[in-house]
Amino acid sequence: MTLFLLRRAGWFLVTLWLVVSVSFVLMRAVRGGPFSSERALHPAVEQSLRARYHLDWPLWKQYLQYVGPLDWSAEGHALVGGDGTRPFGGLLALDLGPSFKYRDFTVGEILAQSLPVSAALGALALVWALALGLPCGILAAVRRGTRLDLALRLGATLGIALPNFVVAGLLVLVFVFGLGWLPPAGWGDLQHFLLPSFVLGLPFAAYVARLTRAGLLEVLNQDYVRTARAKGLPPRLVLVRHALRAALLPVVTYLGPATAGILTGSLVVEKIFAIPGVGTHFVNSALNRDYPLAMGVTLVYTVLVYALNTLVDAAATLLDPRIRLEEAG
Amino acid sequence: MTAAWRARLRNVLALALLVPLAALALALARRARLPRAEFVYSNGSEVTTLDPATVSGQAEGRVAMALFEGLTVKHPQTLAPLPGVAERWEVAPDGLTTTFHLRADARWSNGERLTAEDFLFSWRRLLEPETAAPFAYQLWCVRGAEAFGRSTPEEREARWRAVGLAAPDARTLVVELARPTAYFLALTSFHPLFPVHRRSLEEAQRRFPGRWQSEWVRPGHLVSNGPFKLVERRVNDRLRLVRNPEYWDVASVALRSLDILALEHIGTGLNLYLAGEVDWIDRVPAALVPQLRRRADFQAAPYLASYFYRVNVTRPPLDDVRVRRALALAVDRPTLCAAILQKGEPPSWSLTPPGLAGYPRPEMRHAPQGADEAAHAAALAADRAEARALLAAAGYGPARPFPPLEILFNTSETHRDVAEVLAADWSAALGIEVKLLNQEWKSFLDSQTNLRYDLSRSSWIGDYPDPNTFLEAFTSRSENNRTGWSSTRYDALVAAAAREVDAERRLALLAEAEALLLEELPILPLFGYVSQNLVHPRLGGFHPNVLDEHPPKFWHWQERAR
Amino acid sequence: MSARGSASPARQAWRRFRSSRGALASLLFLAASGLAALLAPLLPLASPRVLALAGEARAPRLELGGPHWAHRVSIRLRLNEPPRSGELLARAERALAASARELTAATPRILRHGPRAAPSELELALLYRPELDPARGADLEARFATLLASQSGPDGLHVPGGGTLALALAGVTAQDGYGPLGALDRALIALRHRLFGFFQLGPWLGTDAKGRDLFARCVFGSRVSLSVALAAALVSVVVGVGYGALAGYFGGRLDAVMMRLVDVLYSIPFLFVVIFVITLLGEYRTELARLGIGRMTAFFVVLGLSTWLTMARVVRAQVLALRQAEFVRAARVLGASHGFVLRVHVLPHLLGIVAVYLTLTLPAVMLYESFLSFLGLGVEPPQVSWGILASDALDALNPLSVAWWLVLGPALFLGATLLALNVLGDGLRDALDPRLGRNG
Amino acid sequence: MTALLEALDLAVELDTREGRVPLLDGVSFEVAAGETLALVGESGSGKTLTALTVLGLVPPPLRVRAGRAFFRERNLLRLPERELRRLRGRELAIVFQDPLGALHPLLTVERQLTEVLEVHERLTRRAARPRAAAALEEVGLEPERVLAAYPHELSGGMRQRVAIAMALLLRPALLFADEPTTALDAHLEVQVLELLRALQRRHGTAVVLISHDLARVAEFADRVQVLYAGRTQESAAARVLFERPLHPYTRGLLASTPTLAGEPRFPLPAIPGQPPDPLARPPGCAFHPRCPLASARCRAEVPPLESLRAPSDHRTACFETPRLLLERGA
Repeated sequence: MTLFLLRRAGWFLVTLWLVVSVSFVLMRAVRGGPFSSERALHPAVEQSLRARYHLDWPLWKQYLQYVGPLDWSAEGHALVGGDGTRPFGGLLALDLGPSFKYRDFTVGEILAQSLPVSAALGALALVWALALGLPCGILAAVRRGTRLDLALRLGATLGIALPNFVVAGLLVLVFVFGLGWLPPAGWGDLQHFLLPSFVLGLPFAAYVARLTRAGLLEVLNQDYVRTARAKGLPPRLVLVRHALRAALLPVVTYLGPATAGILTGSLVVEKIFAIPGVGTHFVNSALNRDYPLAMGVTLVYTVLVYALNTLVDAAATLLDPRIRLEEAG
Repeated sequence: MTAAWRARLRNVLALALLVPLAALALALARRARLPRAEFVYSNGSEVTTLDPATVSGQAEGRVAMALFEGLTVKHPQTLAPLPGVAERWEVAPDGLTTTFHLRADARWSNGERLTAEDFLFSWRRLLEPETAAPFAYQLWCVRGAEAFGRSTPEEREARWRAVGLAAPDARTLVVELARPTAYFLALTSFHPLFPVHRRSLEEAQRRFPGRWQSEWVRPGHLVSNGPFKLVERRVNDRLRLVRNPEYWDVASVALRSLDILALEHIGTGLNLYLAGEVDWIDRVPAALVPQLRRRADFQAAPYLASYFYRVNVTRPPLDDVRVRRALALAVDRPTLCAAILQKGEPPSWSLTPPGLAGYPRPEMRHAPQGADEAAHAAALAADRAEARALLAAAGYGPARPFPPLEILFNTSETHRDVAEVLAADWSAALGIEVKLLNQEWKSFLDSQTNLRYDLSRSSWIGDYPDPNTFLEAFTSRSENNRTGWSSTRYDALVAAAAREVDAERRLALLAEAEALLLEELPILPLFGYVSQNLVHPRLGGFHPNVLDEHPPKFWHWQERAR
Repeated sequence: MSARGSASPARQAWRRFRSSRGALASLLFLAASGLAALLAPLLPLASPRVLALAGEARAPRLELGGPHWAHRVSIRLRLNEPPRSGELLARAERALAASARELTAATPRILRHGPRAAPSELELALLYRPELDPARGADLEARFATLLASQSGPDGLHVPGGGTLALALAGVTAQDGYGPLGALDRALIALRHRLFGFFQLGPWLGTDAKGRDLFARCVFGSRVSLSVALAAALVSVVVGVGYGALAGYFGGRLDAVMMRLVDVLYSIPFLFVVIFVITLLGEYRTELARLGIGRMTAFFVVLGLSTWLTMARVVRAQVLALRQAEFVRAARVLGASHGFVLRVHVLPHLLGIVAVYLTLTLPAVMLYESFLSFLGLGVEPPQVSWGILASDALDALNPLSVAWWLVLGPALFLGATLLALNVLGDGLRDALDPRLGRNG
Repeated sequence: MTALLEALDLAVELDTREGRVPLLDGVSFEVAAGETLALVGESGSGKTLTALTVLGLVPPPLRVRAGRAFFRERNLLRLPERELRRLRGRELAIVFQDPLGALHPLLTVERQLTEVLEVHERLTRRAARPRAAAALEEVGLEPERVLAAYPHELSGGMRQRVAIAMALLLRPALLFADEPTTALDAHLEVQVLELLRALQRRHGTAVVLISHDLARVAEFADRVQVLYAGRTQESAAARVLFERPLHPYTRGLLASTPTLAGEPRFPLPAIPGQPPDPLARPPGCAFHPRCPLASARCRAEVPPLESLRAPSDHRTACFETPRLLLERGA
């Protein structure tokens, strides 16, 4: 197991470096700068703003400044002509830099505040996805071919088909203004999270249902399930311990990368329910050309996707001993 | 790995993933629960910064008005200057020197006294290039200020001594203007001229050289002098303010606590308002205006801003003034305002909005509108006939069809609606094929600034109720021109007005400049903005006004609705 | 085991596919909606673009419809007094039609406006043609007026066959319902005119706040949404399968590097790529237009680029498994080249997986397009897509005035298409991948 | 010796769009305690299905149309599922053909063994472990190594031994062995069959040995019953069947099996043609298209299964049997 983790860590660093470099160049290649606004800044003002964030430096120097560990500015490391008051900085010194748009916050602070909210929303969405997806998938498989199976599959498809902002709109109408049970937006306690986490989790629930049904159908036809029944085991035990365990492998492999998506929230749900999650920053940092924040959220996403994929591969070997770690790499 | 251990690990893994995250959610949710503030309003998207000197948006301005207070405060209804930090002030007969007398009990939120020295420091900081304040040019009316604003660090001190600002003693501030500026007094209640607390700023710069901007405005560090002070802040969520006990006029501040929400989605803002969770929203979904207009709590008032299309005069066929005039005439403004905008926006044939005191507002030459429906239709038909004639005169017709045009606009429902209506107007009236190009905000600004467009949606909000704030934007050297149009005569007229002492002569000069602009038409005027506030009926001290500025100091709950 | 002669795998797959009614029905539905999208101008729908600024969105009404098709040039004649007899009116109409044909070389359709018995106005309606459009400088009104004057006396038009009709020219107006069109669409509109004249279906799905018919916008929207899906699917199959097969087949170091590249691409902030490509294309739209690459096609490619990653990863896993299969090793032993083995042995096996994942990526692409439209980065007005319709509908869902029908259209079309895709996917998987369905 | 299990006229069919397809058409058999009955037939003859029908494990879309199966005077086919389930594993057991497929790939051998004890005898896992170890030793496996292993970590032979241990764990009265050695190499095959016989002798278990290899079965079975296209063609004591096969199909099978005894026959005679497709089963005696003695009657009527006068337990379903007996001068 340790060799597997070491190798994955090695590849992870390479991937991270590639992501940072490609994103860094890509962001600056896009038209429009971080400080343009409807009321255009006086050229001198814009110049001093760009100087403050070193945007007037050559690209390579900006890149080295961002990645670190040496700080290339006037107060930077003596090695590179700074006065040494602040020798180190950048990614390698765990300094994600200031946000250009929200100047009162550093990227670190923004992430520290918004990630837990998105994670919380994502966790509840995941709970919805499993609580809704698994039973529907199992029921549809066990009752294969009946009207219930068709209804569940129809529901699963609609769950995937409708854009989440349409679903959000409808649910707000029903539960907020119709029944008045839930608040329309904002966040503070559980009842604020119920609707948004459901809307966020719905498409994932639909996918889980579809994968569970397909997986279960295939497993129920296997010989070892027939052996289990031949051993006189009660049907519930046959379903849970024998059938489900084998059927859940594809679901776990799907949930790995999907969880990264859920945890980083979705812009739409956070925008409609006014939840200060990190999803909003994924899009707005791009639209605002807020390079450090955009890099910050991208790194978070990369780390999350990689960690979860590794977790899923490890889980796969736990779930299915036949899969050896090397092959799963 | 023995099987038993593997099984235990598996269960731990499953729990490891879900349960702590769900627990985190609940813990976070409970910790974040703040008791509802006495007054909650939506301020649109998150503010760029709380530093009053370096911001430019309306949302940022509103936050600054709650946290800081300038020498004067605007009257909530008439916008006339009321005493703020300054108890009283005198303007010398030559109109160049103004002396402000600060009140004795003017204090910072940490109890320290507020002195004239604070204003000198703050205004100097505003002018210094390193601060990169977008509104620094507002103070260039002070003697020597512009030269100081362009000084290199070496010339800094020498140039500062030449600036017409002085603090003879702790409670007196003397301002000498380079030229008489009628609107200077109004500027003193505008957020770039608010004082900032020197010691906490410099301490932050010393302790956190890298990120002092974020440290000194942090809740707990920020020292302010306005009716409210900052208690809690969460990015993209809310600013929690409470009444500032050290404020000199704290007695007349009715609200104990104030929540300013960062709500990006207009629909969500409306939902929260209708559910009673938010007491004021300043934007409503365009499609719902017909229903909202009938409500008592909906206030639509003329706003010091106008909506127009910029024309790229460097690109044929738009370099021909006849073509520009034809395009301007062919638009059915009354229907646009009535059917699409529906908030009572006044159709407009000029750059400056109506209602500027003493200003003979010129209009673009067009058929008189008349009162009723039929008169409108007749005037429109006449304008369109003239427009078709102009195009013919410019050489376009069946033999030489008019080339397709493109309207550039940034992502918003209203801009798209207006663009679609205009495209339909020009196609129906002049047979011009019009394509629409929607770009997201930054690309839109970049295309506009670099003249990569035919026609571009645009608008201009006045900083103070005076035509100059609109007209100076279209002088040749202004970076806000962005049409490629320049006219020496226009520049001369605007410069002359700036120098003119007599108020009436000054406004006449500005009117002549605007008339010239409306003859050359580098912009196609469309309609005047209307502020659209949905405010809780029982809120007092909140009045519609042309600047849509509502100093929070005067807000209070009344028993019965307004 | 069965003795009825073994059918080729393809025919067996088709027989299995045909046997599942759901899959067959969805295939037919998708083919039909594809055809409807292609032939949209032929259907008697309203114009998706023409604005009728009523300021209020109107609910659906299941009326059959009427001669309201806006895409026409109309010569309007006001009747100063009711015609003495129906027969006289008919003869007058024939005469007017003849003179209109003389001027425009097209036979107008005659529409009566006002009460049945005594119409107050006659309209000679012609299919819209730019050269007849007064706004583009056409002088049809003047020429018709002179011709009319030559056939009229003081008390009105001298109707051939006796009698006079007091009428006056009320003007010529033109309405272009579709904007610039390709040759195919123009031909379709001409055919529609011959088939249905100016008939147009009623507002079955209601209208939006700008008076545009939602049923028409949904059908025309399907052009964009379906082509977005197809283009993206094409890209994700060609690039994804190729890339995945290569990585899986050769394995080892090459596979590791290729898969790491996929990991990197997974994490690149894709929105920057979208903005970058869209603004880049905005830059060179004139040059691109000359090459026929409209902004839309490039938009398709961008969306396609967003989907091939998953496809590559899935295909790689499948090929990795197949590589160990005996028949592949046997083929290699018999001296088959890599290309041959890939093409003959490996790729056919991928059909099942590719089909399933296609039916998963297509909905994802359509939803991504609606997400981009929600952000305003999507389709360019006056083009329309289901995504734009859905995001417009969002503001209609509020407590004040629930214009629920704005949601109905996109939800119906999007839902039905995605449902069909999913059912088709299941059917394809069972048919193409018998191993899965062996003892279903 | 009263029969432990007496199955009468078992009939199973498959509903397809083309109509009902009989896969098992009235098969009867009986087996006494401690006795080994061999059910022999080519694939598709319905031999596995017979076992599954008795155990109530017939998978949809197959459907049990008729028949009775008395086990200790109780008709298993009428028994409610809950009670039938209590018998499975405790009184009735089965070992399948493909050892890898039959064992759960994700559960350890210990888990798959102990769960039988947990369910049927309410034992905790720790209490059941020694019994499981003993069962493995009984089939010649070392418990320490095998208990913690996963099926894919064992060889084919070992896996089948685990399956047998699992089946016999609760000392069932009757064991169905569905082609237990087909997937194994020849030498392993003999070992497993001998293991089965030894266990049978030690515990007096009745065994129904299902196989397609008549010769292989001969040594291990007390009585043999030959199935073809879902019907019994011939059944008799093993010795009798091999010495005096009467039904042409049985004789064909025996002739086509290489034996060490007697001179080698080249080429080995094979029964012409293919076993019938259940969807298109020939009328009358299903074997008639491949039967050298087929007469018009064989083609029309289904020959009933009739006992000979002596020995009375020798039955054949063939119109030509009397003529054959005459020739032999019985």
